[in-house]
Amino acid sequence: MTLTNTGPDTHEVRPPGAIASVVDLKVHFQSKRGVVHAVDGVSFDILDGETLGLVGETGCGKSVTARSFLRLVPMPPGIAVGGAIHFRRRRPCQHCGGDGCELCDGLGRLPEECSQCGGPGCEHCDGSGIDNVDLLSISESLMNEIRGDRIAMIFQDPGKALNPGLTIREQIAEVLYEHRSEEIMERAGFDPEASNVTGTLVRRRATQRDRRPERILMSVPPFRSRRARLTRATDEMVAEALTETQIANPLKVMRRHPHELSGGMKQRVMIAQALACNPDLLIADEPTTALDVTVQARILELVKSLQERHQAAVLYISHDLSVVSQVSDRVAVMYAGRIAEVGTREQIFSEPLHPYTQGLLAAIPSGSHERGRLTAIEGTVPELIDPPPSCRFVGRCPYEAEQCRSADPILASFEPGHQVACFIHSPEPDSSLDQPSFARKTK
Amino acid sequence: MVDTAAPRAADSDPAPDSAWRVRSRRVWELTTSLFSNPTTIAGLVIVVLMIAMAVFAPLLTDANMPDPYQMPRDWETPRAPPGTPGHPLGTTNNGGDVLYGIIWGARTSLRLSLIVVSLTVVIGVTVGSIAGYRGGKVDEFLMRIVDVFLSIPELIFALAIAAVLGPSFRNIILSLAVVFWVKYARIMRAQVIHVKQNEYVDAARAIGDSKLRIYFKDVLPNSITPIVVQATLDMGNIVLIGATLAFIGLSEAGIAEWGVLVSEGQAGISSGRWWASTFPGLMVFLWALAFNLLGDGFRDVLDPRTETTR
Amino acid sequence: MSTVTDTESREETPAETDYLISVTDLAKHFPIKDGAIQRVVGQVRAVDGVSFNVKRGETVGVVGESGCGKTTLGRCVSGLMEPTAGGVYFDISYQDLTRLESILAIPDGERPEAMDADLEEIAMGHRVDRMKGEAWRRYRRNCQIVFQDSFASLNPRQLVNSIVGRPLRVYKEASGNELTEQVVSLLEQVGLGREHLYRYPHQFSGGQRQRISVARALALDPELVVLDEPTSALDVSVQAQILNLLHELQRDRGLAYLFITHDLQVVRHMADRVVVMYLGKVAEAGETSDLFDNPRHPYTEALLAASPDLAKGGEAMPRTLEGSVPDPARPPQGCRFHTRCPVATPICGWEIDDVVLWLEDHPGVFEALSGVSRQDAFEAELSFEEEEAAGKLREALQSEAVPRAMREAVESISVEETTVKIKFHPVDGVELTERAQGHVAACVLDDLGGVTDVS
Amino acid sequence: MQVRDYVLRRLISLPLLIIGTSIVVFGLTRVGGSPIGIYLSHEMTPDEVTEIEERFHLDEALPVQYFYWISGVVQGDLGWSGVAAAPVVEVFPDKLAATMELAVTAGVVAVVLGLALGTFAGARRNRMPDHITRVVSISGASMPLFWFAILLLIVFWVYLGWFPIGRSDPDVWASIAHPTGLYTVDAILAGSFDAFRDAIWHLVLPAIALGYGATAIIARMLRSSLVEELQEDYVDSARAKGLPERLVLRRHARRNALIPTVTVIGLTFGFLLQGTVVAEIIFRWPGLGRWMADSVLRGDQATIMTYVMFTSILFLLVNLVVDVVYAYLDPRVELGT
Repeated sequence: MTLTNTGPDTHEVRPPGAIASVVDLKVHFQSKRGVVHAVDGVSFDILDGETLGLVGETGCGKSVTARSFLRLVPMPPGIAVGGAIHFRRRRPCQHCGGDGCELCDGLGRLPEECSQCGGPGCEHCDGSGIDNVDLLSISESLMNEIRGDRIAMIFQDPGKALNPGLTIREQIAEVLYEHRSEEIMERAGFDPEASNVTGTLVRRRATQRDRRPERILMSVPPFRSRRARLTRATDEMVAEALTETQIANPLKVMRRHPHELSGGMKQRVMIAQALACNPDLLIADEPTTALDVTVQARILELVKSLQERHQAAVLYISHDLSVVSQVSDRVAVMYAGRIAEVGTREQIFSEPLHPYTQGLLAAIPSGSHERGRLTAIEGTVPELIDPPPSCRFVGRCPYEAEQCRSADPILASFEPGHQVACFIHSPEPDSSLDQPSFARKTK
Repeated sequence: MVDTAAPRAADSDPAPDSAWRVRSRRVWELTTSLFSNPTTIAGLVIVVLMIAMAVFAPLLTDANMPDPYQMPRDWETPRAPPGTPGHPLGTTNNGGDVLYGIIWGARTSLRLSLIVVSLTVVIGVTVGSIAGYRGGKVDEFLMRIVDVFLSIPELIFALAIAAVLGPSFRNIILSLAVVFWVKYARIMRAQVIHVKQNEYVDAARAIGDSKLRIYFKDVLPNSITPIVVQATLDMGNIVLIGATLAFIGLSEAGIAEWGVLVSEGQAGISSGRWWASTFPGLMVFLWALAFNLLGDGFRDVLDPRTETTR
Repeated sequence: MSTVTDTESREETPAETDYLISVTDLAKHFPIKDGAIQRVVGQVRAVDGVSFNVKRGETVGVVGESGCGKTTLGRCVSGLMEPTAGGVYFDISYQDLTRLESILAIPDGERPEAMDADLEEIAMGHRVDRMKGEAWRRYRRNCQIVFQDSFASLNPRQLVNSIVGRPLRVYKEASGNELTEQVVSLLEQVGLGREHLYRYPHQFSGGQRQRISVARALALDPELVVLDEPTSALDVSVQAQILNLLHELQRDRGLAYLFITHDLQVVRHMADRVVVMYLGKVAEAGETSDLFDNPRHPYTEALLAASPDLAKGGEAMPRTLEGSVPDPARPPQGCRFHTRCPVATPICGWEIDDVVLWLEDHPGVFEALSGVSRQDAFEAELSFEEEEAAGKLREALQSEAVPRAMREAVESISVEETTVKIKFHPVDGVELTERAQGHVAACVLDDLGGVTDVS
Repeated sequence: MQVRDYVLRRLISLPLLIIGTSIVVFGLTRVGGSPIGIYLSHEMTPDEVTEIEERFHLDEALPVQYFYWISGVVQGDLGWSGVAAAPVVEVFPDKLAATMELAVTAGVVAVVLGLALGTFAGARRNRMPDHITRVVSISGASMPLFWFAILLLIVFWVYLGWFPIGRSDPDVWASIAHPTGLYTVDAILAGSFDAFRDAIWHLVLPAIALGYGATAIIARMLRSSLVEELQEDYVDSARAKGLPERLVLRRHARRNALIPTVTVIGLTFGFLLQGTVVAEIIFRWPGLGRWMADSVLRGDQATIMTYVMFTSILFLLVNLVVDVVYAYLDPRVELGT
């Protein structure tokens, strides 16, 4: 990942940088029966503007990985054991203003300069000169700046992930107030900098920092009209966000409560809410699992088109390989808290290397299989309580060998862009649990 | 996190070879988890002490014959403060020994709560089960009755009943029984309605098992938990309300009952004789508290959500 | 709709089949209660006139999206629900069935006494919701069900041995050690073993629990097992295990399956014949291969297009359906699919509701709508607050703004200041018609031809 | 189902419930035998007795008697209170005012404190505030009111002498008019600070005694439902939007946690009502409760019937209001039976 001599001033076409790199992430859970190694040394990169599919079966730790990005794993019972998630914030490309040019590699955004050195490169940004924060260690306030603005998330069950008590408008307005208050105020024709009473009141409301007395004050003339202007501006923006997701008649939907909408509609609202601030990275955690096929198809279509338009990177988590095969550019296969294999879609689906990946692909039923001849992966997913230093796939693997039981394969590069953690492909075992990060490898 | 809640792979633990062994192990697991909680233990300890006190009352005191439930009167030393020889906790205005009252009061309370709880649970569970399991008109009818009963605040209802039946301890028991079954009927009905929608009930029907057997095998065992919890809590509440009724004066005067003692002592407090009502009242409080703690403990472990690793 | 069964018979000459299950015109409606005194204001037509048969040893798949009534159907077939109309007939001989159909062909009232007697007799002997005594016992033993949620379908307070052994106990098949041995052999047949006898359901993984459910279903050695989304809650690798298991069991015991699922890949893999349901009706039914290779109903086609399939790869994004499934309490006129159909024609049953629906998605006009007074489903007066809105609607209905088919379906439209009079050509429901050997579809188009692009 | 329909339905069932209650109450009192005792005196001749019996229809069949009673009640004839030695109707208003002043004060305090405690604890699960709240709520739930009240008396009246008992100081009472019978309100109307202070002074102890239990119940309920809500997905998605924890808690979790709490608050009202009986006895508070207690001991049926009927009707109404509030609070509520 050669980002060293990258800066807004150079016009050389930049190779796609990783917007986020997960490095040896370890998240465990305290349970009655011991420590569950839910995520146990996971490393991967998400490249600019790509869709990375993260597949795996129930309990493989994919959701935990995803939630770790926004620090949404409840602690306790969760335990952040180690690792880092490097996130490189972006800003609109000042050269093309977001439409995409060769400077920003058609992405419309450029990396922020390093907060320490501001470009030349220092040890803080290990010489790359670009902004780089570790999502696991930054302050809560900085985290809140990133949440919903730079990184947004779509949850599995839109029915549960939307607050049943608030209208759609209220819920989308929230995220705008939180991150786009200036824009709202400008639209409403207020000066965001204004320091007089009205200005302060308006600003505090637009950033939803207003307390009850202020709210009361805002509800009486002359402030009333100002509040109305603010509300109107917000409504506009909410409506726009909804229109983005092809919701007909957004003005009607805005006033609804979640339970009045169909599942597909709810998921659209979730997406609208997630993309309202045009994030650099969108995390989609099984966004279509709760939906019917026909609805799912439309949501997938929507996500894809929006992603192409916004040029945001997407981390698409799913248990369904066929879905992943439709949306993602690259795919990472997870098993029992580890990454089993990473590669481009073609690599994973046409020449899978890891026995587990092969097994998964073979297990999907279709007309072509002879009935009763599905190649199932025997056995069940191992319990992740204090797992022994061996390949996690031991016991279910058809090619199991001695060293698989004694040592732990590491994720090693097999061909360009294709890593696999299996001794068949990387002979010499490395018993240390600590995997060299795939991010470091590409630097 | 749902994602990590991988169910226990059954093969991981050694294969048990008899239902009995599994059941006993299950009971053991529940008990251990129950007493992993300090407050629950505290509750249990108090309960045990109280019951012991009730059971061994005749040994702890020389029973006041012929009727030990009547307070003995020591006319020589009325109004004696705590620490008086022979009266460690002092005496009441008319020479009732507070300690005796407390010990035999425990017996009275145990009697009260056991009778009322067993009665109300049986009635309530039966009515609730019928309503919930049969449904339809029967349900409608029973529930309207329940509604009427619920529309009068517990204590006031009991008060009215006891008033009508006349002041006596037996009538307190009766009135409480009349008031309290409703709660169980309601809980049970809700439970049954919820449980009978489970697919294991459908599966049993698909096998062709009889409605009655399905009730006893599938519905009842899976809906009883909250009843157990509620019953535990009520072991406390009933003494609480019973004592209140007695305090108001709905039991015979002069019996060894905590509420009665408190009201007897009440007269003295203006002139500084605090002990006669303080100690018996404290007992009521401890009794109720103990069963509340225990009930909470039960709720935590018996709650199906914590039970199955779903 | 006798078409299906006729074809059955034709393919089954010379030895005409006795059907294990014959569903004739089955309907199950759930009342909607509303208002202060909870009176019934409508019916959710979960299943609304479905017919098909299941032969011994075959697998019939039922596919459809949530709310299409497939689960309700399964519950009716397995005798857990009483149908509102029509019936499920168990183990009915070919003669009886043909007799039954000839009787049912004549509407109630017009039948002669004798026929009603016949009907009664057949019902008592074969109709699931009428059978008594021995007949019922036979049915009950021979029709079992496996549910999707393996947690909810196993009593959490019973041990595996009593769960699996229960059917045997109910029918006094065995007791004591013998019972235990039988349970063990059942467990072994589903890939579990003696070591699992004394465990609680929650100690197993999803796949294992599903195996236990299967074992219980097989305890009485039934002829038919209704599988209601048996693998939907499982991971692919485990799903494969269960599907293989189900197949082996079928092969060894000559079981018949009614396989209910939303997953087309699974059904394609498992079923001999498939019934596609939409909004409580059968959209299409036929031999699996035939139905998948050339679907005759646009809905089937859409489902196929939408269901993600590795074979398709990610390149071609599937063609997708507009709108959402209509309210089953007031299903669309004509073809129930016409509201979402990509190839809808003017004769598909366009109605007033479609206009209202369209209005809702078009701000400006909709807000002005003050009332709709229906003559019938096809004719109504829409009144607006102001004339100009009414005008707008008229224009819209005659412009590109609405689907061509809908536009052409309008018989007459007139505006009197603020009210719009609209009348569509009335249309009856679309019947299933035969397209090929045992392949029926309910669509006005004989051939989807040009529009077909199923990968 | 529409909220309107729901309310309608509840309104329909309300009179039925009231009638049901009245039957229960009437039947109950008659189990204890004829209420004639109150009207009798020793020097009455048998004829006079029968005369009285006829006057009060006590010779009729029970259903008929019920009818007479109910029609009397409807016309505002609640019978004669032996205890107050006056018609029930005449005594009732003042006593009611006294009780309401007490109960409402206690209720308001309980709700405010309870909600505060509950939020505090729920938001800081398994930390100090939570444990404190747990102690408060459990002890509150098992605290015998009659004992707690006496403790308060012993400490604050007998020993410290900070607070008085009774309802007001006679001189202060005489100093102002009492149009409403709510002494605090009267004092404000009369603009007399002393009277107001006096009223409050007398309210403090009974209000604390009465409010403690209710506070406990409310706090406990809000705490547990808040803990539940905080585990919901939408809370995470609110965090994922970058909302500060304050907003996540207030706007999202607590708002939904309040919904079930409202029901409990309604039930708490019954708890307060029955509490007044004991509280009024101990603090010599001249309200309905104390009157009821005396009547119970003296078999004053008219009063008992009136009191029970009245409280249950009040209780029903409050819960009706609560349910309606609930319905409005929770947009997704499907108001079935």
